Amino acid sequence: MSPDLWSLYSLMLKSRLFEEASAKLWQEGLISGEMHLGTGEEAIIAGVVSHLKDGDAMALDHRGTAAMLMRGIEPVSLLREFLGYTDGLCCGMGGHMHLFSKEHLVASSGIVGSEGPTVAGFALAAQMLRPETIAVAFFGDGAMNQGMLMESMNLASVWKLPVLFVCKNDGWGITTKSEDASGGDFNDRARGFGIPAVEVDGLDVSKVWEVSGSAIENIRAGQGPTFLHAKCVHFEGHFLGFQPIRVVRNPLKEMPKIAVPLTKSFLRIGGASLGERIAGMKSVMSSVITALRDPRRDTNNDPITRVRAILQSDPIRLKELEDQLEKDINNILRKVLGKVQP
Amino acid sequence: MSPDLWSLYSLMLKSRLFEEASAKLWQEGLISGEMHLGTGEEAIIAGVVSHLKDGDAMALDHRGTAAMLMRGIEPVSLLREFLGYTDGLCCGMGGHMHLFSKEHLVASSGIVGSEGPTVAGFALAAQMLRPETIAVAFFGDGAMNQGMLMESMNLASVWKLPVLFVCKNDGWGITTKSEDASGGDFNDRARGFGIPAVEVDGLDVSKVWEVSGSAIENIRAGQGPTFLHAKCVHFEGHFLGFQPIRVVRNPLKEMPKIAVPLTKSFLRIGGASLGERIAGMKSVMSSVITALRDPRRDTNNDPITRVRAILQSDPIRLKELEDQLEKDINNILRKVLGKVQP
Amino acid sequence: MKTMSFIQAADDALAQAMAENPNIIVFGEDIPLLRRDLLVRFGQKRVRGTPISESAFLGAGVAAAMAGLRPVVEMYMVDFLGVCMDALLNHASKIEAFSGGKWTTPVVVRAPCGGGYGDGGQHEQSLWGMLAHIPGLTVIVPSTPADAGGLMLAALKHNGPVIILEHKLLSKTWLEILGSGARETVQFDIPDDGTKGEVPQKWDPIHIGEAALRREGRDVTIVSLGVSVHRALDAAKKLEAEGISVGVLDLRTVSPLDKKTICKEVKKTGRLLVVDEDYETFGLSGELSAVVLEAGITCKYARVCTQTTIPYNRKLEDQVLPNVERICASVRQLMK
Amino acid sequence: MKTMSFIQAADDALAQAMAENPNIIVFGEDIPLLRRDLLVRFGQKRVRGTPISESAFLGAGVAAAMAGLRPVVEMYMVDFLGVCMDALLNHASKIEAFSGGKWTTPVVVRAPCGGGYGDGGQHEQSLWGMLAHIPGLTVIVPSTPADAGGLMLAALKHNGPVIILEHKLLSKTWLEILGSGARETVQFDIPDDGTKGEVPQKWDPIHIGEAALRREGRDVTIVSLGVSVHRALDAAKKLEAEGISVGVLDLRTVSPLDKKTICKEVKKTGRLLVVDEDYETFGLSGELSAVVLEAGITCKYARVCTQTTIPYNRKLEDQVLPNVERICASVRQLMK
Ligand SMILES: Cc1ncc(C[n+]2csc(CCOP(=O)(O)OP(=O)(O)O)c2C)c(N)n1
Ligand SMILES: Cc1ncc(C[n+]2csc(CCOP(=O)(O)OP(=O)(O)O)c2C)c(N)n1
Ligand SMILES: [Mg+2]
Ligand SMILES: [Mg+2]
Repeated sequence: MSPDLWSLYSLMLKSRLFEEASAKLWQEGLISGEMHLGTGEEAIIAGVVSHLKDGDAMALDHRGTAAMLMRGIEPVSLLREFLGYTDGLCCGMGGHMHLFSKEHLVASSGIVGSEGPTVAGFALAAQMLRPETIAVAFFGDGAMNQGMLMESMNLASVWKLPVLFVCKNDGWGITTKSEDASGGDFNDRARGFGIPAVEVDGLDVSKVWEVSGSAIENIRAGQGPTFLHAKCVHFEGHFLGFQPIRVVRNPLKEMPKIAVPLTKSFLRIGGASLGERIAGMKSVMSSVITALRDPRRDTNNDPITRVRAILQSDPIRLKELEDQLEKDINNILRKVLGKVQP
Repeated sequence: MSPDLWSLYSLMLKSRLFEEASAKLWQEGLISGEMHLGTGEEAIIAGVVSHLKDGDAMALDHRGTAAMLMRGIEPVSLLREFLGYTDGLCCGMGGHMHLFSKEHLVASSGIVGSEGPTVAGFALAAQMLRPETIAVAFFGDGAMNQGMLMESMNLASVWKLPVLFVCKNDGWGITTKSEDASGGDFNDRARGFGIPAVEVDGLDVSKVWEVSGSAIENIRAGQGPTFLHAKCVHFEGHFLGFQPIRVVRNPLKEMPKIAVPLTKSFLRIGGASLGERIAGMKSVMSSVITALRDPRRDTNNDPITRVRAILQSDPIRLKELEDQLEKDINNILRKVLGKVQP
Repeated sequence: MKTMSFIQAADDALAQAMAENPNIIVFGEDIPLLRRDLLVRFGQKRVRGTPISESAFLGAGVAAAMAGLRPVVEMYMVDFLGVCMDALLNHASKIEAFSGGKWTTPVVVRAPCGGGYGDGGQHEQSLWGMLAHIPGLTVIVPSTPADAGGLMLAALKHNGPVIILEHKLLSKTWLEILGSGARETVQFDIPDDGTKGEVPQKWDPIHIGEAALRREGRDVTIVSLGVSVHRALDAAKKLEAEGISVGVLDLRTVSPLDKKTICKEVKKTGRLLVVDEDYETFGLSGELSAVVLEAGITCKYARVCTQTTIPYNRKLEDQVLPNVERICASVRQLMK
Repeated sequence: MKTMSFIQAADDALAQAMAENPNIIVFGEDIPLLRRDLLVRFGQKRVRGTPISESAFLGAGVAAAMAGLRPVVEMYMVDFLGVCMDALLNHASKIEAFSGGKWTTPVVVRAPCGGGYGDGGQHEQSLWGMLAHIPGLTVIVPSTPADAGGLMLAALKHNGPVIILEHKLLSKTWLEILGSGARETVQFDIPDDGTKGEVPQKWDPIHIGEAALRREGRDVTIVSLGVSVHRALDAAKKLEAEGISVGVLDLRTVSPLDKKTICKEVKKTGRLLVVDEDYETFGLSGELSAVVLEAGITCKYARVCTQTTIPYNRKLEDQVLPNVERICASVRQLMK
């Protein structure tokens, strides 16, 4: 079987437009708190979620919007939840880090790694109550070091639970590089729990679709969990207003705020040797420079551009689809903002 | 270098005699609570601990007596601690699951897996304050599934901490078989964190000594942690008075206590199908039968017998050593029981 | 009438519920052995052993409850909740609120608690005060076989997370496993009325949040729970001989508290003594004083609780845990 | 006189201590970025980033303290202690007791806490009541820059585990990171006196366990801490216009409590109002009522706390957290 690129693209673009619209509302101060976008990881979500069926469950982390949307949760109620409205998906009680839909068996959490226990519990219920249904967890590379996620991989392995563990590896946990925080190799870790591991290019939605399709088939057949490892890039960095991204976008404004106290502290009497100070200064500077060279600036890393390039062979259909999606999003926005909060 | 079998044997036998003496006191009701012996794992402890030097630290679990003793902690104060005396090692406040010696940098805990964070902290202090010193953690196969231990292996890996992680795998976590609780392979797990793994026969003290010797050398040289995996058998089962062992030792007395309520429940109306009940009954019975066939009954699994067989080539020296150790233990007992608790 | 031991009663009520509701499953470490009687009746799928991975399996219990099962998750001891508190603090207790009331987490967590048998400070805690601090959790501490069964059934019918703490001194099984199984040389101060008692022919749920007045008293009201109820009753008998009339109210449920009954009883006597095996500060004993003060009741107040880490030494341990002597002394002080 | 922001003050005191004591190290997630000013002065060995493995690195902090270092362990938020409570509950707080007083665990745990910026119920908790329930922990909640620095220094000199909870509304850094950094379209109810204030030229430790009377009052004594102190002061000003004289006592340390000062102040007014952003039940507000009752003080009592999981919706959130209106209403009620 080969993927239907049109529907995958449609899912991805809709999610992108929806999240960009949300970002604007956040910027305008209508959405409070931390807001983590999934822009850049749409290929992973779309590739996996399009295999899900009724009765399948999902455990999401702090970056759950794309998966909720692609799973078919009503966009208006989702966005009204972001706005904190009492008729939002969770009556304004959860917000964008705590999105829940009982109907779709989807739960999110702001606690890194808790997708592990949650997906294990969903899968246990699937195993006992709904034969051939499965549970999927989406989480990041940072979560791989949280004990409860590792425990859950082991539990899923010994109980042969129908789980797809999806690690969306963007190489970062906030400002910490994955390689500075994680020893060894994630695929080896999964195998160390007796779980087969598959790695796939997370920017290529066809590949994700194929690989996760066959993994999910095995899982439905009762063969126990699989670990899917997919690399991607988050365009907005960790969350909206992320400092390193701000530095990238407006170095003249942001750098002095960082550099002045840094230099003062560097020069203060008492503390490490000059050599160590210089090494420390270099390391701070190199994170800034890394940020400037950030892969997030490179549109080649955009999974949507990639799949679009293929679909351009049919420009008329493409335009139609894109126009339609834009209209849809505008409609959603109108509905969302039109109604005043009760 | 080859090991000094005489001193290793002496360490092991002293520990065995000491623990057997403690077991008697426990049996007499002089020691309260749960008491976990290390009888059967002496080769692992002796092989590792004899490489330790001043400034090295240890993190122990609920089965810490042997390691404390072999590390040189005063036996009288140790045993007086078991008895809860206020002049015991911890003034009677800790007991045999919570043994601490600041002087020797040794800490124990009754929380399975907490040796991980503890050894990481000890090793961090070693790295920063005491060059070339190391920290060792002893824990069981069951602890391998506790998140904080896994997290700590990763932390030790990325911080290149001087840690030797020693997994004493007796195949059991209380009454749960290791293979029912652990997916994959422990060595692979360690490697998945970027930690080299070495497996060794935990009944063979020479091998343990050799393997841990070269591992510790690497660790002292700043090459980061190593995982040492050694299988062994615990003669008394999980702790003193362990039910499966009681069944083995006195089936006529213990079986009815188990079988009568079991059969009653098996026969009650409402519940699983007959087939499932029979399967359940079989599984319970098979754990009992496993217990009857328990490797713990087989003295071939005794690391002390093994090394003793080699030393028998010099029977006079052997007798002298054994007489001396027996005398030592009797002296300890006299000192311990002679003094009345203040 | 039928009599049962404390754990028999809890397990029997659980079995009754399991026979009625096929979605009830039980899991935890060593459960195939510890609940073998349930295993042979309900099968290996519904009675499961777990790895020593409390965060994973407690969190899985919460999620399984959300997805249609009715899990009873067993902890080896309440002390070990330290490694997996997140599942209760940030998930079980909050998801109903987060989902706007649309999704509940009806999980039952069962954990042995309490001291008095010399296991040391990491294995003898009570911690109900800590758990009850979290809005959204129901916390139950039974003191008799009848309550252990009736409240178990109520927990299994409650549409939210419930934690049942079972005191080890009330359970022969635990004591035999943990300290006395192979020897007859140790003795613990076991309250007979708590370990064995009358139970109904068929279990009915006991209303959650209802305290039980175990003894009427005119001079002092002791509010207590778990094993301490029995200590309080013993003390009350002793004090009767001195002419002091002491009432004993057994909370049974820590959260929610039966404020009405508490206030009624304290108002009668004007003297409140809290006897609580949990840590003294920032817990149940404080909350009870707030409850009466909020109700505008003026009373004399004292508490007999555990003030420090529990010592291993048996004598020190008995002094640190609430005991009859400390209770009597406190009552006498209140009478001054 | 010198002025500093809240976090500047805490970091400045920390830097002063680090310059004096080479054994002080700082670690936690993203610390190389969050404490970059310390990093360039004290080097990469002493200012470290960790994996998202709270159990491992908090437990490691406890053990490192035992082995001679003086670790400051940073949690991203106090809410995340749920995944690693064991390190505090069963280790940091107990090892001094277990070792017969021979071995201490002088670790400082630093965690942002508190709500008021719309991050939802898993990221805005206070939890000091839960932490203070554990014997052996010292829990500090500063409300001004001067206290943030002085108490940080005291924590670093204390021979036992100390937890310092820093309210996010008092920290420009946190608010800019978490919600307002890239936009000027949001506004939070930030107490100016808490976010910026006078600090000494050189830091001296502030005695742990000493409350500070922020305002004298004759009619009602408000006992509070953290951001709520500022809410209470605002309320007191408002009530003054109504002719009600309200005193405000800032606890600064939750455990140990400054019982003497609390009792002295409450005795003066005969009315105690606890204003506490932590959960209402089984926590600080209850403990304070027990403290006054134990001292035999008769008083009217009320509390303004957080009663439920904190809602995401900003309006609901502001109603659930203690605010000036609720405080005023409660004071008026007490005056009836
Ligand atoms: C237990 C816990 N620790 C720390 C945090 C703070 N935190 C939120 S997101 C995050 C980084 C997560 O990184 P990753 O899992 O790679 O996901 P990504 O954000 O990169 O998608 C951290 C540390 C948290 N929410 N929960
Ligand atoms: C966190 C935690 N969970 C559960 C327990 C109860 N418990 C004590 S020892 C033990 C089994 C440990 O097995 P293993 O690590 O293999 O060590 P062994 O006893 O076999 O030497 C368990 C489950 C505990 N002490 N701590
Ligand atoms: Mg990431
Ligand atoms: Mg084992």
